[in-house]
This record gives sequence, C-alpha cells and structure tokens, in this order.
Amino acid sequence: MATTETQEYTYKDFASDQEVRWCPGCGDYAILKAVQRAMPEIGVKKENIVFVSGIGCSSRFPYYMNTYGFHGIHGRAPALATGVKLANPELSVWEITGDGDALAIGGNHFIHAIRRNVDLNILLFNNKIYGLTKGQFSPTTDLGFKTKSSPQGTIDNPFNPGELVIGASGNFFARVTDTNPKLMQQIFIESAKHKGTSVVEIMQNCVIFNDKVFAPYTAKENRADHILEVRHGEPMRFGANNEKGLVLKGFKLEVATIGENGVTEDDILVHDAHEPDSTLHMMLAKLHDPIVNGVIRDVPAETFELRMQRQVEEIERTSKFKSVNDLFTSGETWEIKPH
Amino acid sequence: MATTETQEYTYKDFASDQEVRWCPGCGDYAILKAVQRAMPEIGVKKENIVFVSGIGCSSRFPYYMNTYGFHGIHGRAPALATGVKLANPELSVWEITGDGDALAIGGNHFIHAIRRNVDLNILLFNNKIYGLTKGQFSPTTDLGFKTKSSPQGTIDNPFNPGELVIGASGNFFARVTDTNPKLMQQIFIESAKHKGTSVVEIMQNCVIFNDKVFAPYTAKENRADHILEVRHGEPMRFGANNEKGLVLKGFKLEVATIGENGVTEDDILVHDAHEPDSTLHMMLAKLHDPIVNGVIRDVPAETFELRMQRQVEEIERTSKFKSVNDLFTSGETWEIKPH
Amino acid sequence: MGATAVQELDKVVIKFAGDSGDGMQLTGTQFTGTSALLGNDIATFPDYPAEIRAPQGTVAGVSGFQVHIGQTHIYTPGDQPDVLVAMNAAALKANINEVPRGKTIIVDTDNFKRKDWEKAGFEEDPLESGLLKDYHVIEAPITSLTRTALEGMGLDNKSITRSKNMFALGMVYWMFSRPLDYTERFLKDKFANKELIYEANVKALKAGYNYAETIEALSSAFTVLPADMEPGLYKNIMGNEATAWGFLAAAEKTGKELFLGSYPITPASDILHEISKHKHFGAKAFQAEDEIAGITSAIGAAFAGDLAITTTSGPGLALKGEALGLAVMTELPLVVVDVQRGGPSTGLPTKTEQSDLMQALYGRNGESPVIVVAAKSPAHCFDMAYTAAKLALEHVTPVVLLTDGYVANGSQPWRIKKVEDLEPIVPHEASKNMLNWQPYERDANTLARYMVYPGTPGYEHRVGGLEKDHLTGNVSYDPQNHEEMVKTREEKVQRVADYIPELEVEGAQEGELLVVGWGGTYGSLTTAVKQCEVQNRPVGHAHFSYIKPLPKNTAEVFSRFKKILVCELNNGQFVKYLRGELPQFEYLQYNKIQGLPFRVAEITREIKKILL
Amino acid sequence: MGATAVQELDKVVIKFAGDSGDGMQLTGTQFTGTSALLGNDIATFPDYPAEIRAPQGTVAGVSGFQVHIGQTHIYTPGDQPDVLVAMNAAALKANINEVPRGKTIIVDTDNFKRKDWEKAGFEEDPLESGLLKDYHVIEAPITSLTRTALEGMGLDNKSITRSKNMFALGMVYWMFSRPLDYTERFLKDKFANKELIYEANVKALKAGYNYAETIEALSSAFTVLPADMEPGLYKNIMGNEATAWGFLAAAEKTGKELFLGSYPITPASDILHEISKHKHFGAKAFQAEDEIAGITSAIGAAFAGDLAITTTSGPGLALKGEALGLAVMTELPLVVVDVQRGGPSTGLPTKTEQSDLMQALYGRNGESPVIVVAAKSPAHCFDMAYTAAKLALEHVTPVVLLTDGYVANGSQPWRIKKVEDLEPIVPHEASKNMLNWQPYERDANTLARYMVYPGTPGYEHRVGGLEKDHLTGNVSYDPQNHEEMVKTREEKVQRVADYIPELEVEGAQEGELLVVGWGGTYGSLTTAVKQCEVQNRPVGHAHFSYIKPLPKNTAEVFSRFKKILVCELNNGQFVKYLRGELPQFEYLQYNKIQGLPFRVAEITREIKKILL
Ligand SMILES: Cc1ncc(C[n+]2csc(CCOP(=O)(O)OP(=O)(O)O)c2C)c(N)n1
Ligand SMILES: Cc1ncc(C[n+]2csc(CCOP(=O)(O)OP(=O)(O)O)c2C)c(N)n1
Ligand code: SF4
Ligand code: SF4
Ligand SMILES: [Mg+2]
Ligand SMILES: [Mg+2]
Repeated sequence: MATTETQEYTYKDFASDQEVRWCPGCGDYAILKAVQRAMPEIGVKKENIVFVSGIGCSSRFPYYMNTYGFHGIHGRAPALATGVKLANPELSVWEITGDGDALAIGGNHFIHAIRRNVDLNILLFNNKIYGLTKGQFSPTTDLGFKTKSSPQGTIDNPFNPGELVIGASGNFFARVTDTNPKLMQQIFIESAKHKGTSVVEIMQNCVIFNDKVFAPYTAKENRADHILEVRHGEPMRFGANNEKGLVLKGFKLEVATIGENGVTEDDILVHDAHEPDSTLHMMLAKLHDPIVNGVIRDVPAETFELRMQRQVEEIERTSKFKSVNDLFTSGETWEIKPH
Repeated sequence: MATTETQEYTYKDFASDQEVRWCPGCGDYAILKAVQRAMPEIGVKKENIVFVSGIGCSSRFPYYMNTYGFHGIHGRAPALATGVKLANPELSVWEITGDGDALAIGGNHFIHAIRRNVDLNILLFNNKIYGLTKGQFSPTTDLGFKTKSSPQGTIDNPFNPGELVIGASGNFFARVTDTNPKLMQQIFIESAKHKGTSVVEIMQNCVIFNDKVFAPYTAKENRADHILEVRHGEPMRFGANNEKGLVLKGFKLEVATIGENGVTEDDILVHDAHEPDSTLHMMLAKLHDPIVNGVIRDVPAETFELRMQRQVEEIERTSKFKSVNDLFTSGETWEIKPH
Repeated sequence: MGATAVQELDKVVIKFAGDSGDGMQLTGTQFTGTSALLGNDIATFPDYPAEIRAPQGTVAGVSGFQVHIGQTHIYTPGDQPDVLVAMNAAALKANINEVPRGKTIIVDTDNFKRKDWEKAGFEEDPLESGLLKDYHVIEAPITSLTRTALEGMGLDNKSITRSKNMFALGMVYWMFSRPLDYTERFLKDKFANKELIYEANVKALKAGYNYAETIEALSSAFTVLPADMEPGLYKNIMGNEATAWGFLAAAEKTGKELFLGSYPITPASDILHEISKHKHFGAKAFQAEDEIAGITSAIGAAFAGDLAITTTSGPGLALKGEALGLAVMTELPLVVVDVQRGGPSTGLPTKTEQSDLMQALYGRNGESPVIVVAAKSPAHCFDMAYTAAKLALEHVTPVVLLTDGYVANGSQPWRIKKVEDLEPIVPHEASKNMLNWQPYERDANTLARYMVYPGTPGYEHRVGGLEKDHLTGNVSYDPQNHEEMVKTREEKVQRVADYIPELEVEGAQEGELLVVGWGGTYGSLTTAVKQCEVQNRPVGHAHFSYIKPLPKNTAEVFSRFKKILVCELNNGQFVKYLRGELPQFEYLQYNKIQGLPFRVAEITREIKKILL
Repeated sequence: MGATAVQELDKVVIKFAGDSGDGMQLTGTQFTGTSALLGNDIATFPDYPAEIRAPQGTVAGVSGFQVHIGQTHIYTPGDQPDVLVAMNAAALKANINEVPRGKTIIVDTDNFKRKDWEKAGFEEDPLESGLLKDYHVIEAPITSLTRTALEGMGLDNKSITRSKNMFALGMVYWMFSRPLDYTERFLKDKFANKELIYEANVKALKAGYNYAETIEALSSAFTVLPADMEPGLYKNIMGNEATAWGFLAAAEKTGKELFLGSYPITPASDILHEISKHKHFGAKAFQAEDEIAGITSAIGAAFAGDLAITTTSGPGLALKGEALGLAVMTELPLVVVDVQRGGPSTGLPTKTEQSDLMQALYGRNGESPVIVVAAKSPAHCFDMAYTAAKLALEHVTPVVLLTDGYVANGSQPWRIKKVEDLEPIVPHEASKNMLNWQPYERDANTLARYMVYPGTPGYEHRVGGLEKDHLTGNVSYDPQNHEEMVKTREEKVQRVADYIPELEVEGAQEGELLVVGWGGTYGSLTTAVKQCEVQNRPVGHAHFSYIKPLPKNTAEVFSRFKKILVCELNNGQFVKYLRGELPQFEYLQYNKIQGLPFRVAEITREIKKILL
C-alpha cells in the first residue's frame, strides 16, 4: 500500500469508505468537509493522524475519516486521546466531541486535558442539545429551553465553553459557526499548528432537535451585526459596513460605532490572541452580542508530552540502570550457592 | 430528646462523640474548630444541618460534627449534597472536600454544582497533596514538586481553584488560611448566608506530606506582606503598615505603595464583592503575591432549588391532575364490561 | 390471511415499515390505539433504526412498528407479520425475510423506482423479479394518490408528502374494519393550531380508506373481535411509561416525594422524560451531569427521606457500580432501573438483550448484595416498579429492577389501577418514641434498619462507606464485626424471600420439561408453552420476576420436572446463577444473542427437540 | 521459645509493634533484610493503622510489622508471633490476643505509665494485672536507655526519641544472633547528609544489642540457620514492587514502552510509585484525574502500540467497568491490576480480602469476557504481571490480574530473574506484508486479531464500542454477526486454556480431600496442607492462578478426590464460579471475611473437621 506525500493530498484522501449517516441538513456535514479540507494543509501524513471521539452524533465522526480512528465511550475521549498522544507523540491527535460528551459526562477529562496542555486538537460540536439520544437538554442549552427532559424549560445555568476553557487555564480557544466553511478550515489549521491543547467550539445546527438555535447569529440578515470575527493584530470591528467595534469602558467591553459619540477607528481595541494574560480573552469569550468568532486565545506554552520527554532524558542521563536487569540486581541482594 | 434554640448553642454542641483522628498538627483541626464556632451563628437548628463529604483526610470531617452527616465516596460529594438539598431544601447543607476529592476525581460534579447554583456551602481543604493515600501530587500541587508519584517533580500545570470556580460561573468564592481562625469563622458564616453554591478554599497545611507549603504566606514574618485580606467596600490594602495596595494598570492588577510614585490612598482599588461581572474577581483569584484572602466574590443569583420549586407551583396551578389516579385515567382509555 | 382470507380473525400481526421520516411510529401507535379501544388484546414493538437518521431510502434508515392484535390473549408483538406495509423499497428489503409466504404486502409503488431499489440494495426490481410471487401484493401509488387527494388545499409539497402515512393507515383501517374516529380525534389534538395540516391528514386518512374499499386488490375486509379480557378500565401503556407510573404510584402511596437522578441513555431515557412531566406530584427529575451523579444524588435524596430512584441502561449501570456499593454499605432504600440493551460496551444500543444480569448481581467491589427483580412485559413494568419501591423502603436496601429495550418500548393494554387498591407500603422508619435508637439497629424479621431523616431533632447521626459497627453505625475496623456485617447484609437480602410471592408454574405442573425464563421473555415463552400444550406436548413454564433472592419454593418447583430448560437472550447468565445457587439440578440452556426477542417458533422448536 | 528456648530454631515469627510514629515498619524491614542476607527464607506482613494518624498512644494508631524467618521453606508471615516487641501499651493491647502463652514479649516500660495504659484502653496496669503471667516478659526502659545512650551528642529531644526503634532492633538482633552491618549500611545511606543522625542511630542500635547481651532476662540467644533454597541471586521483594517489575520486564522483553494510567488508591498506589521512577526504561506513569481516565488513557496507549496497564483496588475497578467493556469490544491488549481490599464500598481500605473476583469476572454490561488471573505470593506477583502482559499481547484481549493487600504489602525473597531467561512474548501484530489485512481478521488458533498501530501507512482503520463486523471491524447491527461476535469473544478467552500451565496438585494426588484456593491464600493453604501431611492426614492442595479460563485439567483433578474444600477470604465467590463452570462436582466451602489472611491453624482445623 503506497503512501502519499502530504502535499499531494486532496480532501478526498480523507474520506473513508463508510457512508455518512447524519440527518439530512445536519451541521455536522459541513464540519466534516471543512476538516477534510484542512487536513492536506497541516503537513501530516495520513497514517500519523488519529481521530478520537466519545459518543454522540458528532462522535461518529472518526468513521468518516480515512485516518486512524477511535470511537470511544461517552465523555472519555480526552483521556483516550491523551493515552494515544503519550504513547506516540509523533501523532497528530484530534478529538471530536459534543456539548454533552465534552461538558456533561466528560467535563472533568476535558478540563484536565486543558490543564495538562497535552497537544490535542479538540473540536467541540456545540448544538446545545443531546442529539443522539433524541433531544434532552445539555450543559450548554439556553436557560428556560424546553426539551424532552425539561418540559417546563431548563433551570440550569448553561456553561459557556470558552469561559470554562479559559477558567481551566486553556491556551487556545477559538469559535466558529458551521455555516462558515472558510473560517472553519482556517481555524482547524491554526489549532493544528498550536502545540498544546486547543479547543475549537463550533456552533453546530441540529436540524432535528434544536433547529435554528444559532440563527440569531448565523441567519444571513444577522451575521454582519451579531458575529464579530477577530483576527490577531487587527482591530475588532464588525457590522455590515464594518462600522462597529469593541472599546473598553472601565472593566467592561462595549460596542461603539465609529463616527458616533466621537469614537474613531483608533479607539477600537486591537485583538492580541497571543497575550498571556487571559483577562481580555475571557471577556471576548463571554460576549453574547456580538458573539466572537475566530481565534480568541492562542498562547504558546510547554506541552505535557515535552516535559515528560525531558524527564526521560534527564533520568536516562543520570540513572545507572540500562536494563531492568540492573534494577533487579540493585540494592541488597544475596547469593545462595549450590550445595 | 430535647431540641435547643439555635441562639443557645455553643461550639461544643457541634462536637460529636467520635475521637478526632487527624495527624497531630494537621491544619484540619483548626478548620474543624472554626466550623464548630461558626455553627451557632448561622441560625439553623442542629437537626437541620447536614455535612456531606467525599474521601480524603479532610472528608472524615462529618464524623466529628454532631449534626447529620454523610461520608460519601471519592469525588461525589457535590452530587450527594445536591440530592440531599433537593430532597429537603430546608436543610443547611455543607460539603467538605479536599483538593484531590474536589478537583481530581470530583472535578466534574464540582463545576456542575457551581453551574446549577444549588445552595451548598463547599469547604475545599486545599493542602496541595493527597493526604489520605500518603502523599501523591494533586491537581493543585505546585509545578515541579516532588512527591511519591512524581519522583522527578510534577509536569502538570496546577489548577487554581478560584479561577476554575469563576470559570464555571460561580457566584461565591472566598479564600482563607487555616492559620486564621477568626477570618475562617467569619467567612463560613458569610458562605452560609449566601444563597447558592459558595466555595471557600482553605489553604490547609498537611504536616506529614506537604508541610509548610503555605509558609511563604502564612509564616508570621510573611503574613502582612504576602496576604491581602479583602473586605467588601474597603480599599484593597495590605502590608505591615497597611502601606501597600492594588491599583489597576491597563488590564493588569499591580501592587503600589502609598506615597511612592505619587500613589495616594485614593488610587487603591475598592473591593466590590457584589459586582456581577467577574472580571476583577477573576484577577483577584489569580493573584499570586500577595495572595488574596477573604470573600472575593459574593453575587446574589437565583438558586436551582428555587427555580425547581417555582416549576412545581406553576404545574400545580395549571395541571388537572391531583392524584396519579387522574394521570392513569387520562388520554384514551376503554372499558371492558363484565361479560 | 392474504389470498385465503377469512372474515373473522383470531389475531393478526401488522408491520408498518418505511423511511425514518415516513411517520411509521405514529401510524403504528394509531392502529394500536384504535384496536385497543375496540377491545382487542394487543402487543406492540417499535423497531427504530440504530443510526441517527441514516440516508433516506437505505435499509439502515428503515423505521418499523409491529403490532399484534387479538381476540384471544396475546403476549408478544408476534413472530412474523401477516400484513407488511412497505412505504419504500428499503422497507421491503429490511422486512421481507420476516414475512411468511402467502401473506399480504402493501407497497407504495411510487418509491420502487430504479434508484429506490438500488439504494435499498436490491439487484433487480423486486416488484418484477419474482421475489414476491408467493405473496398477496397490493401495489398502490400511495404517494401520488395522497398528492392528488390533497391537491389545491394550498399546502406545500413537504406537508403533502408527509401525509402519506395517513393514507396508508386509512387503507389498513379499512382492511381490518376499524373506525377512523380515534385517529381523527388524535389529529385534531395534535394539530390544534394548524387547521390546514389537520384537515390534510384527515383527508389523506379517508382517501386511503376509500381507496382500499374501491380497488379490487382487497377482495374482502377482515376483523378481529374484542378479546376476552378481565373487566375494567384499560389503556394502552408502554413499558417505560409503566415503570415511571409505578414509581409515581409508590410515592403517592407513601406520601413521599419521588426523586429521580438520571442521565439520558437509550433505551431508558423515556422514564426520565415521563417523570420530568410530573413535578406536581412531588416528583423531582434531576438530569445529572453523568450516571454517577445520577445515582449519588439519588443516594443523597434517599438519606434525606425521598423515594429515590435512578434509571439507566447497561453502560450506565457499569458506571454506577461503585456508588451502588455505597448504598449497600449505608443501607439506604434506592431503586436502580436498568433497561438492558445489547452489549458489551456501546454494543447495539437500540436492540434488546438480557445480558446485564451478572452485572446487576455482582458488578461492584466487595460482597455487595442487592435485591434484583425483573419485569416481564410492558404493563408488568408498573407492578415491578411499584414492588421495587416497596421492597427498597420496607427492607431498607437498594433494589435493581431489570427491564429491557423490548418491554420498555413495547406496549400492552393495562388494566388501570387505583392507588387505593395497591398493596400498602410501610417504609421502615424509626417511630418518634423509639428509645435509644441506634442507626444500625435492625428489625428482627427483615433485618432492616430503622430510617431517620435529617430534620429530626435528637437523632443526629452519620453514615458512610467505611465498614460500620453493627449497632452504632460508627466506623469499625473490628474483624468480627466485619464478618458479621457482610453476612447480615447478605441475610437481609435473602430474607426478602419471605415477603415475595412463590414461583408459579403455568402449563404442566410436573413432568418432562420445565421451561424457565426471566424478565422480558415472558411473552414468547408463555405463547410457546401454550402452543405446545395445544399440540399435546404439555410442558411447564416458570418465569422469574424475583431473581435475588429466588422465590422460596424454587427448588421444590424444579424438583417436579425431569428436565429444566433455561431460555435467555444472552450467553447463559441466569443459568450460571442457578447453577451456583441450586447446584443440585441439571440445567439445559437455550440462548439467543442477536439483539432480538425470542420468536415463539424458536422456543417451540427447541422444546420439541428436547421432548423427542 | 521463651522460657523453653533452644539454641537453634527452625523458624520464628517476630512482631514489631508501636505507635505510627515509632518507626516499626523500618525496624521490621531491617530485621527482614538482615535475615534474608543470612539465607533465611522469609515472609513479611505490615499491618498499618487504618486511620490517617490516629491519636498517639491509642490502639487505632498502632502500626505493626510481622516477619517470619525460617531455615525451612515458609509461605506465610506466620499465624502468631513467637516474639512481640511492644513499644507502648497500645501496641500490647492490639496484639496480646495473637501471642500464644509461653512466648516472649519485650515491652518499653517507659510507655506503660498510667496515662499510657488508660489511653490504650486497659482497665488496670497490664504489667501488674497478671495479664502477662504466662509469658516470658522482658521489661526494658527502652526510651530512657536510648536517651542515656545518646546524651551529649548535641541532638534535639525529638531525634533522640526517634532512635528508640534502633535500640529495640539491636536487642532483637542480639536475640537472634544477627549481625549489625546490613542495618549500619542502610543507615549510612539513608542519612548520607545527616552525619549526626546517622551516628545516633548506629549508637542506639549497638546500645540495644549490648543491653540485650548484658541483662539477665535474655538467658540465651537463638539463631535460625539458612534455609535450603534454590541456588541463585536473591533479593527481598514486596508484592507491589514485584508487580511493577514484572511489567517493566515484559516491556523490555517486547521492546515496547510501558504505559501505566492510574489513580492512587490504597493498597495499589505503590505500583504507581514504583513505575513512576523508571521513565528511562520507556515507562510512562500517567497519574490521571480518576480511575476512568486511568483506564481509558491506557486503552488509547494500547491502541497506539504501548504495553498498556492500569492499576487500582476494588472501588476503582468498579469505576473502570464501562471502559473495560470498551477494551473487550475493541479487542485491545490491556492489563488491569486490582489489588483487592476489604469491601463493599470504601469498606476496610487497609485490610486484605478476596472479594473482587465476581466483579473481575462480571462487572461490566453485556457479555464481556476477559482473562482473569491471580498472584499467590509477593514474589509470584512478578510472574503473574509478566504473564498477564504476555497473555494480553499474544491473545489481544484485556486481562485482569488480582492481587490483594496481603501479597501486595508482604515481602518474600525473590530469586532474581534475568530478562533473557524469561519466556518469550510475541505480540500478535500484523506483519508488514500481510495481504488484505482486515482489522478483525483472526489467528486460527488463538482467535486473536492482528494489531496494527497508528503510524503504519496504508493500514488506516477505525475501532470503537459499537458491535463490529466480524472481519472489517466496521459497525454492524446484523443479528447473526452479533451472536457470532459474542461467542467469538468468549471462545477467544476460553482458548487461552491451551496456552497456560495445567493445574498442579501439591500433597496427596488423589484421595479424600482436595483443598482448593486461589490467589493470595497460597501460603496459608500450602502450609496447612503440609502440616496435615506431617500429621498423617494426607490431603491434596490445588491452587488457582488462572481463573478464567480454568486450566484444562481442572475437572480431571477434581475427579480424583472424594471431597473438595474451597477456601476463600470472601463469602464464597470462587466456589460459586466453580459451581457454574463445573457443576458436576460438589463443593464444600470455608470462608473468612475479617479483612485478615487465613491462619494456618484455621485451615488445619477445618481439614480435620472434614476428615473426621
Ligand atoms: C455511559 C453513557 N451514558 C449515556 C449514553 C447516552 N448518550 C449517548 S450520546 C449522549 C449525548 C449526546 O450529546 P452530545 O455530546 O451533545 O452529542 P450530539 O449527539 O449532540 O452530537 C448520551 C447521553 C451513553 N452512550 N453512554
Ligand atoms: C474511587 C476511589 N479512588 C481512589 C481512592 C483513594 N483516595 C482516597 S482519598 C484520595 C485523595 C485524597 O486527597 P484529597 O482529596 O486532597 O484529601 P486529603 O486527604 O488531602 O484531605 C484518594 C486518591 C478512593 N478512596 N476511591
Ligand atoms: S440528531 Fe441533530 S445533531 Fe444528530 S445527526 Fe441529526 S441533525 Fe445532526
Ligand atoms: S496526612 Fe496530612 S492532611 Fe492527612 S491528617 Fe495527616 S497532616 Fe492532615
Ligand atoms: Mg450536542
Ligand atoms: Mg489534599
């Protein structure tokens, strides 16, 4: 079986022979395509790529990628992926997860992977619902939303994934909608480049159980005014005519319109994704309207596997044991002679 | 068995007949005493108080309180406590947990309790070590620290509990050292008053496996210069002569000395624990030196159990079912007559 | 049926099959409801696609609903359909092997075009290939007929096409002489705010009915007369719903609030959905962050005095093991419902199986005995849920109730019970004037400890997962105390045998062969045993709803038969348990592990093989 | 011993007991090391307090270390001490019931003041009350003698008092004619940077030695001559350490990296600690956030080609159940070590028990078979860890290795093995030129699938927890495929019987009674059976290290005896399993559930009862 040089790949090389089985119209299709399109550009050979997932509609994803793949159990993908990466740090490890998988049953593994900063690329398909089990509320479901398990509306305050990621001291967080293939592709490439745990929240539409929940942002008529796409080094502007932007007022971010109330272009905050202090990133992640898309935080930090490697080298340098035989015969031993 | 009016209680009423079995010198003793001293002041009858815990040295706590108590399993205390509180919202429910119990195995239940805002008082005994299992590193152990399971030093970035609490959208967070009985007592009373999940991190010394880890803050000679005690409505000042304070520089908090570089008393930030926006609270929680003690965040918010109660009332008002008999005979039914 | 049709039928099995989007579940439940109202005995089984929503027109995307109606008592949704409604080629492909030759197949020819049968995986056109030559085939262009019928109403195309299931239903209603009013009422309710849709659906329904009457293909209509059922008020009930209602009834009976801590999982989620609706009965449905929080929150609620339950399926039960051990040690009343599905691991999540028995008995560290019971049919879920709650509260111990995907999603007429008429439940609680109460003091007969809940002045105490002193409940590391406590916890569960019904035998009371089963296979086994009886091969049938402890007379019953055949939908778990508990008997076993219920014919064949 | 002492002893059991802070574990291991170097066979058992660090001077705070040394082969740390060293009143209280009359007791009279014996729970002064009148008591003011010996060295009080354990050790060294150099070397090493402390300790050690020689109380010194052991290089090894080393050896043998995903839990943590030290052998010890992440990270590592293991104790195994099912379904090599402790729930965390057997066999949803093996002694942990790794890699399946608190913390001389001499391990992997490799293609004999790891070009494939097609490994909902796969997974485990040693019988090879045990009870049972032999009551002893599958000749062995007695430290789990697997035999059972190992005398008594 021949191998291909990575530069020769097209997105088709990443489609497996399995029939894709999401509901017609599901946002997952667009994400799959964007991932398949991003793959040729990350410079990793197919055989060195592993997709790991938990359980949920989104977690069927690995079956559709013509790479190595592991469809795990519910919520445990971060731990599975950590094992894969630590066993073989050469691999490019991707984790596909849903809002239930990552933030309900899997919340702990999620925040611990982030804390350790293992080099995983986590794509969180946030449709604010449990899709596979047919429509119960998830930890990101909007307060008061009626679902099969909340007939009177939910009473749980939802998590904001970005807030949680940064609260767990995450170094890479990005957000994008499933309606924006170009930005998805770009962000996936960025997340691959980032060494350490990167989390990409994808606002994903579930046509069956939570249709149009993101429409206030993604509908054609809303996009320009309600989504702010940030780019490192550029002023944070949005609006149909790019006329609006973020300014700081005391401790709070506010939307200002250039030309109104004496606001000029220069007053608009410039996005710095690489700033180690996460205060502003946290504020951006928390913003509701406009909602921030793009790479919100991307700060280099040492990875767990690198530190582990360093310890291996240190102990290899200092230890007198070359084989376990040396270990076994170390310390106090005694000989019983043949009689 | 007679009941006592709450105002007549002394701390002795809260000591159970079980012998207290922590290592001599363990910080847990001081915390126990402070809790027992706080109890008479929270205005709740003994029989309406429940102490719930997980597993760890700290989690033995309920045995020593002469209230109702439940020594649970490792990491699950938030869920146990949630069950107790939802079953009987009249109860004052306290959860005792360690850094391993709350943030390693129990991390998910911890952040979900906070998200839901069930009215629990969580006391997190952070000794930055697994005490009960004799000295492995925990999720709060300082990077590089050598323990039984990290002979070359840890390579995990530690969690900062306050950061995680606020990242999970917590509304009450306080921090205190086990060497400050007065402040502990005050804070426990504050946390009892707060409706919703309150988390108190107690910097607790484990004399056996992590002795003096907090000495850079708590040692007599360090206290004044390295601990900042905040109080709502007061300027955030510290230092042997109260000469230092926090000022804001751009997006960052800095320590300034009054009288130096033109800094005056008025430049020092005033603490507002009740501000809903958590940006500044997050910055305070993250501060290393000085480390902030006192109630950092205390923002009123609707509790989960209140919302649940409201739904009960709503459905009681609107439903035609008074007994399950009504439910059973609802919808399509048919009668089979005796033949 | 089919060509040799008769006017009056004893029982009939109809399978509605189509694409996931074709509304077959609705069609099936409508036919069921109407037949129930006519007084038939019924049993149903929905057959969902395992996939999320597989590509339209593929076999993986086929959704089916089988209903068995009878004028005699029936116990299963039927082995094989007498009538198959196939809304597209894939539905035919998925089901044709199940339909015996000579039976009737209705096909919507509009969905049998080349691209349709290719997508379904046929090599040639199934309507032409001779595949159906031994069947009575009714070819009807259902989709286009519906379109014609609804023309000019001002409806969009999608809504029109969606009504075709009503057209098909209308046809079947006519075939079996069913009235339309039940479904008309239903539609009125469902589309209360969508007048136009309501009208379109009714129109399609009637059009189908009239079409069937008109075309020659249906030479005569059949009917199934009312079954000879016990007098009373009935309703059609699904297993999961019955489970939920059993707990609601137990809560009302005891005056307790019901606390459910749960995490959604197929096929158990419907219990959570149902209980979520009933906060006004004091029912608190808490959707937790995972299964562990589901059970531990329930343990907390049990400690605080609620009737506490947790519901899940196999993988979730695995996660609950550690906490269930805590409930054993703290001796708290708790019911764990496991709606079993195909395993191991994620396995076959939408399929049925009985492979969690060993896990229910032993899936925890240490010696950790719990009561284990099982429900044998959809309506029986009500009884066993109620009983599980009663045993938990009266014996102060966790109880595992096993149901399965088959009974959970199946439905059956249920003779409605009144709370007043249910057996009393007396939670084992300390009376206010009990002197020197100790947390682990026990009732001399049941060995249950006396519960006291937080809020009770003067009874403050602590429980936990460390071994407890046999009286005070304080932590005890005493070796003798530990041995005593291990034996006491086991004995407490064993003593429950004094409080549960004895094992009954259906059919022959002694003789050659005893067919043994447990839980959800009751319908298939009892039908098979009855058939054998008719064929003059009398065998006995003993069906277990109480597994741990076993009914007291189990050994006595077994000893009356020469051979014992244990039939299970797993690789032999109950039979292994029986060998361990009652090693004095020899057991034959018959196992099926296909994610499917037993067919009656499979059992009768096995019985015949043994009796030869 | 005691008054009727002799010069040369066959074997002797010594128990060092004192407060948690008194350094008794160190004293015990020193005596062990010195005796091992002299060529004695040994077995040890530390007896930690369950409490964190209970109040000084209380019974709950007593820490003990028992060591059994012999010139014949010995298999247990001994039923009852010949010499008890009691550093305080509580240590006497905690142990006196274990010491047979006539034996020797050394007490530190400095810690037998009124407040001491009151704290220990005595009603009167135990040295005066007559309690010890039948013993040979050596009353020595050890603390004050130590103080006197170290006076003027410039040491603080605390450090002086801390050295008293060396004084006591010195006394015992003299009693048993042991040299001091081993301990001197050890102290030099331990206090390399604390010259003064080192000197103080050596001084105390010698002072104790000399004191014992001087005082009249010890009328004569004893010795235990070297045991007749197989020639070779030995070292003293603890069970958990041996387990860790077995895996390290398997990794080196296969050229694989070792991945341990674990979460600390008593009594398993020491395996994690040991492996954490050896990154230079390619050993990755990953301390996960919980047990579930421990096992799932190991599953990920197994998928990626490491030798993957996870270690825990009972409650942790309960949490790992769901993920273990995933390893069964994905058919990955994985070893799960369960160091059993007293249950249920948190139970008796520092005590030993064999009550996780059923959980290991069945604690998962669905039909989920794994290989189950057990270690019978501290040194045997090495062999079984190595074997577990071999079976996992060669048969491509999860393996559960059961040890227990007793073997894990006990120690034994280990004849050091060389990696070269160990049995080869051939991981079952696809060769590079395998044509048309399929993920679930199997070896015809073992039924193991051929592993391919990420990084291998052209073999990209996907695995997961849904039922798999029997060849491609793609998701399959096919009923027949499911049945085939359930049976294949079971058969794959059963076929391991062709690759493991047959069951051997020690003692009588046929006859009246076969004593059956498994895992950590080997030492007690074999000693008991040997004693019976001496007493002319020959019985056989069959000890199981392979539990699932059972050795092929098990039934044949059982059939050679009239009676079978299954002895276990639980309420009868293996015996239940045997009844299920080999129902043709009748089994007697003897169970102890006290968190303690069997005493030899308990077993011999039971054997005699049966043989009467
Ligand atoms: C242990 C366990 N618990 C529960 C389930 C059932 N389950 C499967 S997926 C899922 C939630 C899916 O939601 P999400 O992660 O948001 O994914 P989506 O389907 O929305 O993509 C649940 C509850 C399971 N498979 N395993
Ligand atoms: C399921 C389970 N896993 C592991 C353990 C072992 N264990 C008990 S306490 C503990 C950690 C204790 O650390 P922490 O919560 O910080 O409490 P501390 O003892 O320091 O107060 C661990 C790992 C357990 N009892 N149960
Ligand atoms: S249920 Fe929702 S998320 Fe799942 S496949 Fe269908 S549309 Fe997508
Ligand atoms: S081990 Fe540490 S935390 Fe535990 S009781 Fe002792 S001093 Fe306290
Ligand atoms: Mg989702
Ligand atoms: Mg700790």
